[in-house]
Amino acid sequence: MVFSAPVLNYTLLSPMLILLGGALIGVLVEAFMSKALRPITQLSVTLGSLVLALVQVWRIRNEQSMTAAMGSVVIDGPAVLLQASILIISIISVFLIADTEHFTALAASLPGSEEERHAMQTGSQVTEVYPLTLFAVAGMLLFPVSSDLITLFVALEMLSLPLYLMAGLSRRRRLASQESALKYFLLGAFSSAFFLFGAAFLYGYSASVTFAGIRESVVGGGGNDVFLLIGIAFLSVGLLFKVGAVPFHAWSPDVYQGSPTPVTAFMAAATKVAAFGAMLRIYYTSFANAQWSWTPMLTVIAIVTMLFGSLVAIAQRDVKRMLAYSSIAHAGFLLSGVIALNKAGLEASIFYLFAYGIATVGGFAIVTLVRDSAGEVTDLNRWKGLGKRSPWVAAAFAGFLLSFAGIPLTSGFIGKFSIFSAAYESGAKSIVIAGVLSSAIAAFFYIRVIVLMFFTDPVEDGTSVEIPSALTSITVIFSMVVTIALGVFPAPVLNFISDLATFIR
Amino acid sequence: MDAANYLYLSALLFTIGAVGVVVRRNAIVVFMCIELMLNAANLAFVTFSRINGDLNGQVIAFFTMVVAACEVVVGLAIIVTIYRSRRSASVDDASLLKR
Amino acid sequence: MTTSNSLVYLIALPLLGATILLLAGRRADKWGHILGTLMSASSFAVGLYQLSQMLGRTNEARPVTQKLFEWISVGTFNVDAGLLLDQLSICFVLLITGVGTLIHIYSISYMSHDHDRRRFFAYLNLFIAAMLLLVLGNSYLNLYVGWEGVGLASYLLIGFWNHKPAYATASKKAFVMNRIGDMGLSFAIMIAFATIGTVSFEGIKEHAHHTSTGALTAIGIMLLVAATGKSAQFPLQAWLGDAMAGPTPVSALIHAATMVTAGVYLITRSNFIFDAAPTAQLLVVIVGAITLLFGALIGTAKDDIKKALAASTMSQIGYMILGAGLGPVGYAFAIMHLLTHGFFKAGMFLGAGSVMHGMNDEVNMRKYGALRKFMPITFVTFGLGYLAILGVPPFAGFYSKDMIIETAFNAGGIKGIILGTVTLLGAGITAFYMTRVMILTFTGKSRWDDEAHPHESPLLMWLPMAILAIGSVSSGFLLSRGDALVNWLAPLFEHHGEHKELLSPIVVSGLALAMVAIGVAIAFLKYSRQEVAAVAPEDVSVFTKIARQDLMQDRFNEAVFMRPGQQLTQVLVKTDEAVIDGAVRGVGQLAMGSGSILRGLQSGFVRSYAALILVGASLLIAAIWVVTK
Amino acid sequence: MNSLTLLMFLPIIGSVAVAATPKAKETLTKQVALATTLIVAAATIAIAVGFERDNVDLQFVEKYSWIPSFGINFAVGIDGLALVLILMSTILAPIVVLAGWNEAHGGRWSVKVFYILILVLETMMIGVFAATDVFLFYVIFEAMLIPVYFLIGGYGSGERSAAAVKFLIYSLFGGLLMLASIIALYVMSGAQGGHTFDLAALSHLEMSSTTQNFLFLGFFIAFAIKAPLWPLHTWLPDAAQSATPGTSVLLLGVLDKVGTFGMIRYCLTLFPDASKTFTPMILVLAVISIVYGAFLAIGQRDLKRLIAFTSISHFGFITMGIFAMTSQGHSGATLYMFNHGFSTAALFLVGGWMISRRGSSTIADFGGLQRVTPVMAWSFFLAGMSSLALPGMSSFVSEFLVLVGTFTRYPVHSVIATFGIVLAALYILIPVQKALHGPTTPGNENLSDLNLREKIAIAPVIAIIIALGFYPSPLLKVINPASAHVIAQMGFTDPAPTNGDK
Repeated sequence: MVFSAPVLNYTLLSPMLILLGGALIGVLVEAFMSKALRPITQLSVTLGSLVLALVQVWRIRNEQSMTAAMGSVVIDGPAVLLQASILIISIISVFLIADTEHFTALAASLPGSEEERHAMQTGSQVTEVYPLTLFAVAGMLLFPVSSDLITLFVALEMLSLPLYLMAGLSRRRRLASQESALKYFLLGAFSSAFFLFGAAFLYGYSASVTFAGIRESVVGGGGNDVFLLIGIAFLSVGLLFKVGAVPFHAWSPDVYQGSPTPVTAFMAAATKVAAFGAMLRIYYTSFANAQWSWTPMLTVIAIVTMLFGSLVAIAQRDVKRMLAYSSIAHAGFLLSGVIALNKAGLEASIFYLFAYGIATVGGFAIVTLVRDSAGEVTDLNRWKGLGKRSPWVAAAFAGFLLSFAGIPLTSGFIGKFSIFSAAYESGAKSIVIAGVLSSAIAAFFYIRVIVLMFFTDPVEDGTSVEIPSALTSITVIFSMVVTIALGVFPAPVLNFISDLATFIR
Repeated sequence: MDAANYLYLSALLFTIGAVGVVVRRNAIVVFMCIELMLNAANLAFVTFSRINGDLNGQVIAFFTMVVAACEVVVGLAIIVTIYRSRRSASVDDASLLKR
Repeated sequence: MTTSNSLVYLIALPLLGATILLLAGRRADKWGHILGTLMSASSFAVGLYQLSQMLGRTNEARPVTQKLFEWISVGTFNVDAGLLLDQLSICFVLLITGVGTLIHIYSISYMSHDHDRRRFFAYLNLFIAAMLLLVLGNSYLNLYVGWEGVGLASYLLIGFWNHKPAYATASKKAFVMNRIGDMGLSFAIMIAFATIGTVSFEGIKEHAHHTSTGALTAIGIMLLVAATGKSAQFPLQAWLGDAMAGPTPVSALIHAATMVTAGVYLITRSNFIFDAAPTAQLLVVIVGAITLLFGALIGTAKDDIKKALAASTMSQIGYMILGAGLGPVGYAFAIMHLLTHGFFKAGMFLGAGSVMHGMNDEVNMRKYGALRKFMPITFVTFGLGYLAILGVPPFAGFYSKDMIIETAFNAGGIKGIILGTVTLLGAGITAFYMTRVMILTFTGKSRWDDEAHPHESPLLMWLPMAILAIGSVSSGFLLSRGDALVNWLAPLFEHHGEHKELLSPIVVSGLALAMVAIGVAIAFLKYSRQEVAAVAPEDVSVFTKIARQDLMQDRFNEAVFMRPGQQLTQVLVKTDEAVIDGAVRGVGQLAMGSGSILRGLQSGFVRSYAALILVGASLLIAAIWVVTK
Repeated sequence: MNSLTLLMFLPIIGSVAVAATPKAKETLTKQVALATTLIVAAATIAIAVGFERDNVDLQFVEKYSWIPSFGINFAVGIDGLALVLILMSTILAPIVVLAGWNEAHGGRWSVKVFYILILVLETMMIGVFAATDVFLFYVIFEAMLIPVYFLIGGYGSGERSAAAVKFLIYSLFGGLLMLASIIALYVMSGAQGGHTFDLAALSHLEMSSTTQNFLFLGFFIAFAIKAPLWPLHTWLPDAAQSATPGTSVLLLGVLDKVGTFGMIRYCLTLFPDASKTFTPMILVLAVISIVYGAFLAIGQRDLKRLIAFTSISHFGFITMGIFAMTSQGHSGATLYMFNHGFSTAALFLVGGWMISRRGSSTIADFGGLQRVTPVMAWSFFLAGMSSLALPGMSSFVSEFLVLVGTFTRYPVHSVIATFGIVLAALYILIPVQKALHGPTTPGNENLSDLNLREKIAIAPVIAIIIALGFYPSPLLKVINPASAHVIAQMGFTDPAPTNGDK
């Protein structure tokens, strides 16, 4: 037996490696650096690694390789696009995370304990959230570029585990925050068990763990179809859980609400990109030829998800929960890109993911600004008259909502148009109709929020809008600019995506 | 012995685990049920490894164990924190966030 | 055909007057009435000039046209703003501008105390312009503009004192009922375009002989509907009585002499249609017959002098419509009666105005009496008009009305007998109620209110009355001498074979005079021999009660159209709110409701979430199983 | 030549100028806005002068690549139909600004925002009629909702936010249905020779009749909501009741025309066969709208709602004329769109002045205005006469053309619709009687008559109404070729005179 050393293409893997390196440095900083210097150091390290990784992604944008890590990782156009999207979203999310106001000073302390109070008074903020973020981003980068089941599973856990912890770091309403961490963790682990079980059956079906191997078996036929189908079904459970599709969505409203808002922003935007990226890759490459078996199932899920998300969002009274249900509805829209199974669908999905991710971070960034003495105010009734008090903040939020609603001249419209036309092209007319219907329903609650902000008189209950920090401002402004720019003049980005978006198999 | 029987066993274990998650209240027990599901998956991997005649499945099983260990670390941390805050490890008590 | 560039001045002058007076506002208060009168008079002068020109040409060359500009042109639908002055329209032009000018003059004095006199003259000028357009338009669509234009002027003038709610309602009623008639005109035009492909008089006349009777009948009936609206004929007659809300000169000009006769003009103008559509013609006759009795009967019970005269107008126009419905032999007589009626009825209305002027605007004849001594000129002019309407020879009505009665008898067969009888009966009733008006107003004892100080009207008022009285006396003779009018109009109408005479003219005249005598006698017995109550007695016959209520016309309209219409409106308003908007809101509530229900799935318990995942996974397996099988 | 694009962006440039004015100087803000709209109106007239009216092709055509990967162009061009509607919009704009000089003061936001919204809206109004790219049209069609939404919700009165939401949701719903159809067109164009949104190219797509029917409905429902056709009309009375008069003018006068414009430009052009299939149904809806709108108008107690319902009736006429498929009906409908813009403007503006003076929009609160405020009363009366299509007013020409054009092919519909003219007399004369006639009701004695600014604003409207009533030829000459072109494309010819089948 010849034991050959693994050959790794470090250039292609560098974005992930940089992040992991940064994360490790962060851990060391957390352990050894003096408390006073920690926040700024952590922030610099984190941003530095993210920017560096982004630069690396840019440099490898025209590379294509199946063998970056012995066949476990594939770097191609979509990989670059998705990684770049994740990194950009992460960077602007980190700007939000940098506002320590949202995070508990000492996660290990009991809520309301003397210990916690002491930590707060002395300003000794622990900053573990930065390395956790980097680990999660590294996992997210790996998730859509994995090309075998092991890597995929590891990446899934790598992105999930830090997020479980981050969900529990909120400074206010700590019990709820911890509860959201617990829920996220238990359900996440539960779904990853399904994922793993499905992976086992795929391995059993094809005798291979690589996507290419599975694809060959599907194309060639001959394997035990039952294994394939169980595999696809259970693997899908894990993926659909991550994207928040009905009926695997239940965690997201609770977790979105309980988590510190910057984490929610990061999680909502970046996780969606990563999970859909992985989903697109595996469905477009490995499962493409078994289309007959999963298209009906995904179609039904997509339709149910769109309608469910839109309908329940109407009944929400909390802005974060509303955005969570909105994100469920958007998962439904995005699923139509998976179902489309054509190049247009892939391009549209990537554009949609990027546009939606940016707008989502922007939207949650606004949520972080609306506060009273006890922290963020997420009760929608207390957002009344926001447009009067802070017209610009309210206008920006309205802009993001309009983008979510898919109103023309925002990025959301281009995304919706492109993804629905891709789905229609593939013959999934029912999805288009359901999509249109649920968009109409969804418009209702987006507009209701606009009404609350602009057309309702303010209530005097101490709700006010924080003057945004420089970093938060950058996030909001950047998101707004991108949202509008992609709506008015999307051609460069669409062309860029179009040039790159082809999976190599 | 027919390798398929191991698959049935694996499926049974998985089902037991899944049902356990739904019916048990204690967070630790719920978590153990999940571990049971992971191990059912491991069993399936190993069985398929045997059926397919390669080592990939067994390798994955090792990976899974490592990952499961990581999960334990994170999971226990969360559960312990919750327990300390609430003096209860019942998952039903943690239901502040709803609707 | 002769063309002219000056026809437009007929219309343009009064229209200019109206525009100046309306735009100038209060600045024109001092001289507005003079300008208005001048404009009307100059239009009359243009009319006279046109007549003189026309007289100088041969029959065939008499019609004059003027194309102003292309009005509407889409595809094959081409309508020019074009005018046509022929033997028929010149009669109307002179009547409108002539009587119109007299009434302008009258109004200078009559309205002198009204601080809105300028506005009144503006409306009068507007009316003159619209009425001239009505009779001068060379197509049905041009006529339609004038048709609705006079409706507007009538609306404005009836509602001139619209701060009184009843007057405002009267004007609205007139407009709406006229619009029903106008709708008929619209239909006629549409049918004409769809079947014949043109809406001009000339074009339709040219094509009428190879157009189906069905289409022509339809057009004819619709034109009749239009005529009933504008001319207050049955069944659209109900507005005329209320229209007396307008200042009396208006009643004289619009609701007696000119506008209400537009229906007669329309039917006469459309002779080429009616001649080829016997059914429509028959309907015209029937409408005329019904209305002449209807109006006459109402007239017998009215105590309001203007309303009595209005009922008389309705009845007299019934004669004209009937005449026009009798075909080529009747057109000229209808027009002749129209012209003579224009004189005597306008004169009587002005007389009524003069009486009111002297009696503090009192209109109730039961509060008049013995005014002969106080208003001699009014009495004489009114009396001449009275004689004219009765048809006493040699006054104007004798010539025109008798010709219609005679033509009616000669219509042939049972139709002729019925029509002749009806017209005779009408003459008798007319004699009765007109005598009643005379007696109640001018003779007997005074039944005035205390503050009444009757006096004769000033020159500017009695002069027009006098001139009109001269017309009442002489016009019939002049127009019928040597069949002047008949021959004048003859080139316009097609001639059918000889009509056989059922009764000789002498007999008809005799019968008519006998009927008149009976009517006068009854009235004399009833009102001159007995004391007239100053307050209308309540213990009267059912017939009188019904006649006082205009033969239930308003009750009928209210019960059959207005109330159901109002109820329908209310139902629709509620339906819109509850059903249609309700459905919309229902969809919204359905969405919100299902959202709230589905929201319940989010119980907050992690185990239920896990169960959901488990169920989902099972469903996926099941679904895939189904797909595979 | 890029005159259309320039015209389109002129108002936007003006809005930048408005934004640059200091907040304290509200009059300056208004003056800048007024100047901008006047310049735009003048520029439109200049374009109209250069328009070759016998040329049925699109003119002033411009095309710039916008989103090449979807085959989307920024493509504009006008024919007679578009020109007439753009003219109407840009002439109405300065009138609205001048008439509603103080409208912005009761709003939630500053005067500046009001005029910025108005000017942005004007850009979109021009663009929506000029667009020849379906995607561009859709984008503007939907984006237009936003400024109107804020204009109603921010500067309106009463239940303004509810009305604004209802308006927006209704319109969005329709728009989304249209989006589905547009997506289908886009995909089909891809399968038949490359993705495109070019209107001319899309009109040549091959598709099954079922597909065509569904896609037609997607477009038509969107337009039927916009134009409000019964039974999709219920948003309009609420919106009109709450919006400021100026906004209502733009909403009913211009925005709703996008619906009827769209029926001609998109429904008929893209789906000729489906249009024919649905014509019977649409004509019935149109006739119902005419009669129903009129009855509802009669039954209203609120002046603004009343005007809104009259418009529903009028839009029934327009729709009927469009689908009658005769040159008279079609040209009449187009002319009707133009005329309705001005007659509704007159009603709303004068009605708005009455309401703002009296502080109430309930008709019963007025009374005897003719004696107190004669000029205002006259203006309202003339506007009403125009609304009931009195001959001599511009709306008569168009209404009659629609009726006569419909009659030649669908006599029954036309006959029923004609009853609308009697109802029109009622719905105008009832408020005229209640508000202008009768004794002056207490509280109205001291109302002031129109001031000079208001007179200047209303005078051109009334002048246009009357002038076009007597001399509509200049417009008809522009409209006729465009209408004839559409009719011919649809394969229709005017019915020949039947001579009663003899």
